[in-house]
Amino acid sequence: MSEKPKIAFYWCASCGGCEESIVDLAEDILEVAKLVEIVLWPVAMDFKRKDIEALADGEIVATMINGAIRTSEQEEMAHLLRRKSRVLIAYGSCAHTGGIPSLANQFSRSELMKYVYHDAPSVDNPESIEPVSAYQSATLPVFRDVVRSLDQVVSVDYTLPGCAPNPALVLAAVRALLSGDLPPKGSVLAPDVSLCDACPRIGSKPTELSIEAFKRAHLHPIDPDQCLLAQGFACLGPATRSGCGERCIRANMPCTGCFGPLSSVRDQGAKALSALTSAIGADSEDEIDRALDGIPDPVGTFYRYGLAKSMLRRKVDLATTTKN
Amino acid sequence: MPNVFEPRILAFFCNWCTYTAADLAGVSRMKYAPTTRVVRVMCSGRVDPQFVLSAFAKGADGVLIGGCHPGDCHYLEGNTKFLRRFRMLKRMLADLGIEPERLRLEWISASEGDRLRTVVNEMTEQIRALGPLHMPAHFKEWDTEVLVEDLSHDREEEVGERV
Amino acid sequence: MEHEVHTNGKEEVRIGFYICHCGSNIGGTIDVAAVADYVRTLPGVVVSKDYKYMCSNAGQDMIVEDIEINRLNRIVVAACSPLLHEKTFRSATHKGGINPFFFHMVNIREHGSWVHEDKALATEKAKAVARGAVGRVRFHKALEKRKEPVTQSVLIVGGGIAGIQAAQTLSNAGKKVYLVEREPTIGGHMALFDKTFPTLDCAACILTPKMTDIGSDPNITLWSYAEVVDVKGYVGNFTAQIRHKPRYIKEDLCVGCLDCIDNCVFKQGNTDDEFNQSLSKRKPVYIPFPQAVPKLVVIDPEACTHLNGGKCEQSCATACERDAIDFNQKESFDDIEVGTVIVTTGFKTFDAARKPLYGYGRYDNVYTALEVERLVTSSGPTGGEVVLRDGRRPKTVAIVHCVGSRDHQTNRWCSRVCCMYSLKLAHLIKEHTGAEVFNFYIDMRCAGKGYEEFYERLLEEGNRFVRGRVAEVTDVPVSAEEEGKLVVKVEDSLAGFVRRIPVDMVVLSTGLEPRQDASNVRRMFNISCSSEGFFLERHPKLAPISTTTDGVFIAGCCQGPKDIPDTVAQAGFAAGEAMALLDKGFVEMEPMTSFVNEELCSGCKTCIGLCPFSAITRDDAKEVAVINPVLCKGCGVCVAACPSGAITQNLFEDCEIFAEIEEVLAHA
Amino acid sequence: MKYAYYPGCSLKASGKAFEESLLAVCSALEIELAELDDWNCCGATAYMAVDETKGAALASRNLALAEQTGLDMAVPCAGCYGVLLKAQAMQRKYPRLADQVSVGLKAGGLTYGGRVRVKHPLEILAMDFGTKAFRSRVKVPLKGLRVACYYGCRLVRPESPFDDSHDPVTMDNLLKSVGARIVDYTLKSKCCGGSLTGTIPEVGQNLCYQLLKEAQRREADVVATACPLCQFNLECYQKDIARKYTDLKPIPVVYFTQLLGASLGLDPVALGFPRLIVPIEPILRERGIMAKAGTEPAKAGV
Repeated sequence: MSEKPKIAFYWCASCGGCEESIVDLAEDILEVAKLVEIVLWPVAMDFKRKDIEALADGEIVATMINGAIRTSEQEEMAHLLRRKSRVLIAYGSCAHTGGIPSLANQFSRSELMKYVYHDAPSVDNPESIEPVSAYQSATLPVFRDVVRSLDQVVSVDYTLPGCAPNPALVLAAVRALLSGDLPPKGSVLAPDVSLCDACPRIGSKPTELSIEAFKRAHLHPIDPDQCLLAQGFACLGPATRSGCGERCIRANMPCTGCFGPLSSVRDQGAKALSALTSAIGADSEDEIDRALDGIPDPVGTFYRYGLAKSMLRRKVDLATTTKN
Repeated sequence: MPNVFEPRILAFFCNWCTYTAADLAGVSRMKYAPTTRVVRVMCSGRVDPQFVLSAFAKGADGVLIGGCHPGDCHYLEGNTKFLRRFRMLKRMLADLGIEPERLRLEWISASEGDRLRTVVNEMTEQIRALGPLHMPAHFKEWDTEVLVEDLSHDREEEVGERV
Repeated sequence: MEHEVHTNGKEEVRIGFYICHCGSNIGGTIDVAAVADYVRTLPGVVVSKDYKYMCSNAGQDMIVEDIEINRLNRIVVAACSPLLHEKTFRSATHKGGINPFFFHMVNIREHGSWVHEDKALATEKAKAVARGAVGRVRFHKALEKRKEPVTQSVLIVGGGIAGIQAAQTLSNAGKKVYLVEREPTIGGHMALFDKTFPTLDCAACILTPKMTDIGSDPNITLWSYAEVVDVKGYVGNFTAQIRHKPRYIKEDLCVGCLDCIDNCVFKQGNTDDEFNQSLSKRKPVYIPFPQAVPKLVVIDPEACTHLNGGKCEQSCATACERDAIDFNQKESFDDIEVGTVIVTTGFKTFDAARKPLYGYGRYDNVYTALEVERLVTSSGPTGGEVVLRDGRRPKTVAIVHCVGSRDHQTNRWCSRVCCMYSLKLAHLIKEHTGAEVFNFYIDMRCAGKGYEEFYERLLEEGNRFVRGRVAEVTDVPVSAEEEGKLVVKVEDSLAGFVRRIPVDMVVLSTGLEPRQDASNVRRMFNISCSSEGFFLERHPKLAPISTTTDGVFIAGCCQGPKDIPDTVAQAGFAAGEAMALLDKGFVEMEPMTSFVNEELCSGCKTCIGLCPFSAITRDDAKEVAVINPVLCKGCGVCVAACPSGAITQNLFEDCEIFAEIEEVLAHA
Repeated sequence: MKYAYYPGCSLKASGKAFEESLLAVCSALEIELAELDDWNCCGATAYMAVDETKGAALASRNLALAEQTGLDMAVPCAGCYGVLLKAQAMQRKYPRLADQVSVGLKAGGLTYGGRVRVKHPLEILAMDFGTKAFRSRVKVPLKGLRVACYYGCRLVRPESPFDDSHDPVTMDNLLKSVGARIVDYTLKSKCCGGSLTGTIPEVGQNLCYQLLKEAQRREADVVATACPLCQFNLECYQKDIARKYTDLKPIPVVYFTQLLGASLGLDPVALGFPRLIVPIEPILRERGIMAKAGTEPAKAGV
């Protein structure tokens, strides 16, 4: 019997949404399942690390890893799967550019620990207990100082962008994988053109855009037909790859940039910032500043999914723990 | 050489005003700190925030952008367009821990060689007081924590400029 | 020596690097050999040399030869400012057989050796910027300069002696000229003068024939009482809009008979006569002076009863046999196309009231030099009689030099003409009145042909010269002889004591300043001003009439104070440059325009509204942005803003700039 | 409106009428002048001439004290005003001197950040309060009173932040707005002789004579001053001067604040009128601004 190609799924620092997106393939998943042998899928199946270690190098045809890399365990698994896989796919925004978890690159480890174990309003920790990486014979993965995208830890062959990737793109990617009809290595498996290309509202975008003041989407009513930028909402569509199916736009919300930058852009946040602010309808410093007040958290706005892969990667002056 | 920290300031000067002002400072033999490295652009409006981030990421301790005074832009209002980006960029960089003194925008007209000298000297002193930013060292330091096993694994294909 | 093959992903890159000593200008501060040694180690560099004078023929030939011998395909020269010699080395690169844009220039003189004292640090800086250039030039692409035809006409803005001279020169060569003058007549300040220094020839005798010629020259379209309100385009292809102020006279019907003026209901003048520096009155319908060109009357809407809505029998209109008077005239506009522009907008004189200690405006008998010019002119308000406002003839006159010039409280510059015109006025006043004339000066600056001799003549004529800046002019007497006089208080710096000299009349030799609206003019023509506000020449010595905008030239006092001979020479020079452009017939456009990569463009429209020249439109069929290369001026605003990285600017491509940033900083 | 008030030595001695009238006017206008705690002599002209650094430090101590209040500084004495501005300008221009001054201040537990705005009451009343607002408070217009406005040399030289240094007009405008007639007085910013009146009287008193003579020639009823030393010189030496220059007639020399106070209808005693050597009441009565003798002054509201 001809062996079915082995594939693996793994998750790192992620929310589980990417796993959901695989399930979202619905009945198509059965077609895939028939054709392949899944050797690892922690969310759904009970294979262990030792099962993977037992495989020969390169034995897995393709592995999709979602989630950012935050812990030593995630690094180890990334390395292991890289070694065992012929094709490694960064699946979803977190693996692609760091995703929401990489916004934590604005804080030091101790700040994070302090908040999560002591200061958060929901915490009840009267004895002020914090996790330790080793206790007696037990060890825990090391929590790193820096959140990374997958390709900052191992080399990645392809990327499926999105938070989460949309099922059509996933299916297309799997089919390409199985047929061997693959684009050049390093490709992002989504159109290399910005979201405006497919945006249903592009017709209503004025050519002389003049943003008097940025508005925050939860504070103002949103016209469901008009270009969101024209309404003053910081829509990152112009600076974001398309292929998502314009889901946010169709749900009357501005694009927040989860599909990442185009191939010719090196820093999505900087480009988005440049495109959006150049069109501010003010010339004096004070007026410009007033217009910008509608973006109170520029890092969270322009690097919502991409701080790890931004040029600066992380807040500069944070403490690091050089010894782990 | 005495052990003084010499800041490295990457400067983007517009061709018509600030670059010419720097030429004038030269012709007038005005002396100022040898800390700037000038990248000539036609207009401050050409300065992409990516350039600024790249400069910091590649090791600049400060970034100075020089353009024409408002209303004097050779291209009407390229300087204003950069000003808009600059105001946001400055806020964003502050959130990322880069001190405001490290990023400066100055309107320096072609006749203001003296102003150029003052600005460069002032900025040099301010950054000298702050100390080096040295992002490449930060990156290196951050990455000491990562597992390096297998990092060389088929790296060949990945490196190389994306042109 | 063998080199590693270095590519930019497309071709093998072979870079030649040259560093110039510029005599000791660079070599005295920067260790050029060390820089050359350093650059030689950089990837892709095949040749790295230093040379005494790169811009010399030998230096350029070296590049040409090396390109051939070493199959160089990229050239970097570290020398002076690219604004000075980029063209030189581009053409050397081209001469070597490769595209001229495979060249990049590094400025280590103006930005290096001339501004830094620490030799080691200056050398390190030179290495860094050289490395940046080597890094960037790898990505340079072959570019072509686009040729555009030059419209065969010239716009001259300002009809003073500079504009007149330039217009005549161009017309003599058969060029079409539009001469636009704001005032009703051409002639400018020179028309106000009686005599000119040092020859004392009559200003009107040498100027008015030229004015008349202009008025009748078929090559010259003279528009007086008109202003340029808008200028668009670029060298060779400017469009300008001219606004004609209503004269309330049909210009084609008026023959300048002046019957209307004689028949105006006002028998005497009712308005200050600007031409006579308000020393006399004129009527609402007037001609600035008898030799005005064009010889057309003007009706002043402020002063005219009818135009102010009052009741008037309009006797002027009745008197005009040709029915030339048209009270309903409105302003009108002309749009013209020209290949080049010469700006000759002149100067204004310093407002003497800004020096309150000299009492102008407070004491009747304190005059400005221009007022006295009118007093000594036979066609002036007093028929050439130098008399005080009360009709008395002054017995003693003080001429105060440097009013508003060489003064840190007002203008720091020397106005260059005041010493000489003060001498002229001293001579004329003495000649007309026999008065004792005192000149109060800081230095006598009489540099010019025949100028010093004129000064000597004045000394011989018995004029008094007191060296010292006048402290004040006062009417407060401290002795009987000062009663009823103006007292000039001055420290006589030759005699070494403070003097009080009572006089009947004080003449303030006011300096020259940029016109109030110089900055509007500057913006309209996209040229620069130096710090004091005069228009900035491209190079103080080698390009004194060129500006930072190609095809826009400047001449006369708008560029800086100067006398008539210098103005005329400069105007001729500007005309020559304009003519050279016209006769060449085409201009080569810098290729640093931007273009859209249609594959990457999503048609998001971000760039369209940002373009200041409306060069970007959206192709709605393809749903992409399109840049019109003719309209694009290459600022790069759209490139920086394009969120898709879909726009590229030639010579300033992202990859080039990123490489420059990275490499400049890679040198520790 | 509130200011940190630095009176300086003169206003506590020979210039008492200046302080009295200034405080009276300000209190009537609800302008609060909070006197600085523990102020010291500004150093006057003498100290700067002897040792600039120490002179600047001495003056800067007052600036440092004022800076602590966060208020603008009100400085009525033209001498102090000039010295404080000079101390500021020198520190701006010469960083080394600024360093030395700050070392000195530090020894006294003080710092000066260069942020204080030093203002003369002329500027405060004419610009901050406003000439227009002042006019609306006038109860007794100084109709017909011919005033020679004399600024002296220290107030507006070498550079004034609020007026022209050769042809100042702030006082002219202020007094014009309360109804006075301002005579053309071109000597308005000439020197009164300063301390020369006492040290070399033949020079100093001659300067005073010229100023007074010109005021007389212009038919001024009164000379208004803005500096305690000017007022002192022009008033106290009048008898001496008149002995030498017999054509000089007595003329009242007052502080501009005294005239402003009169226009607000304030009590002449509160305005320091009794301190004047050449009384002003006669001319005020003659011009009908003050009630004729016999009427009780306070009630007449001047």
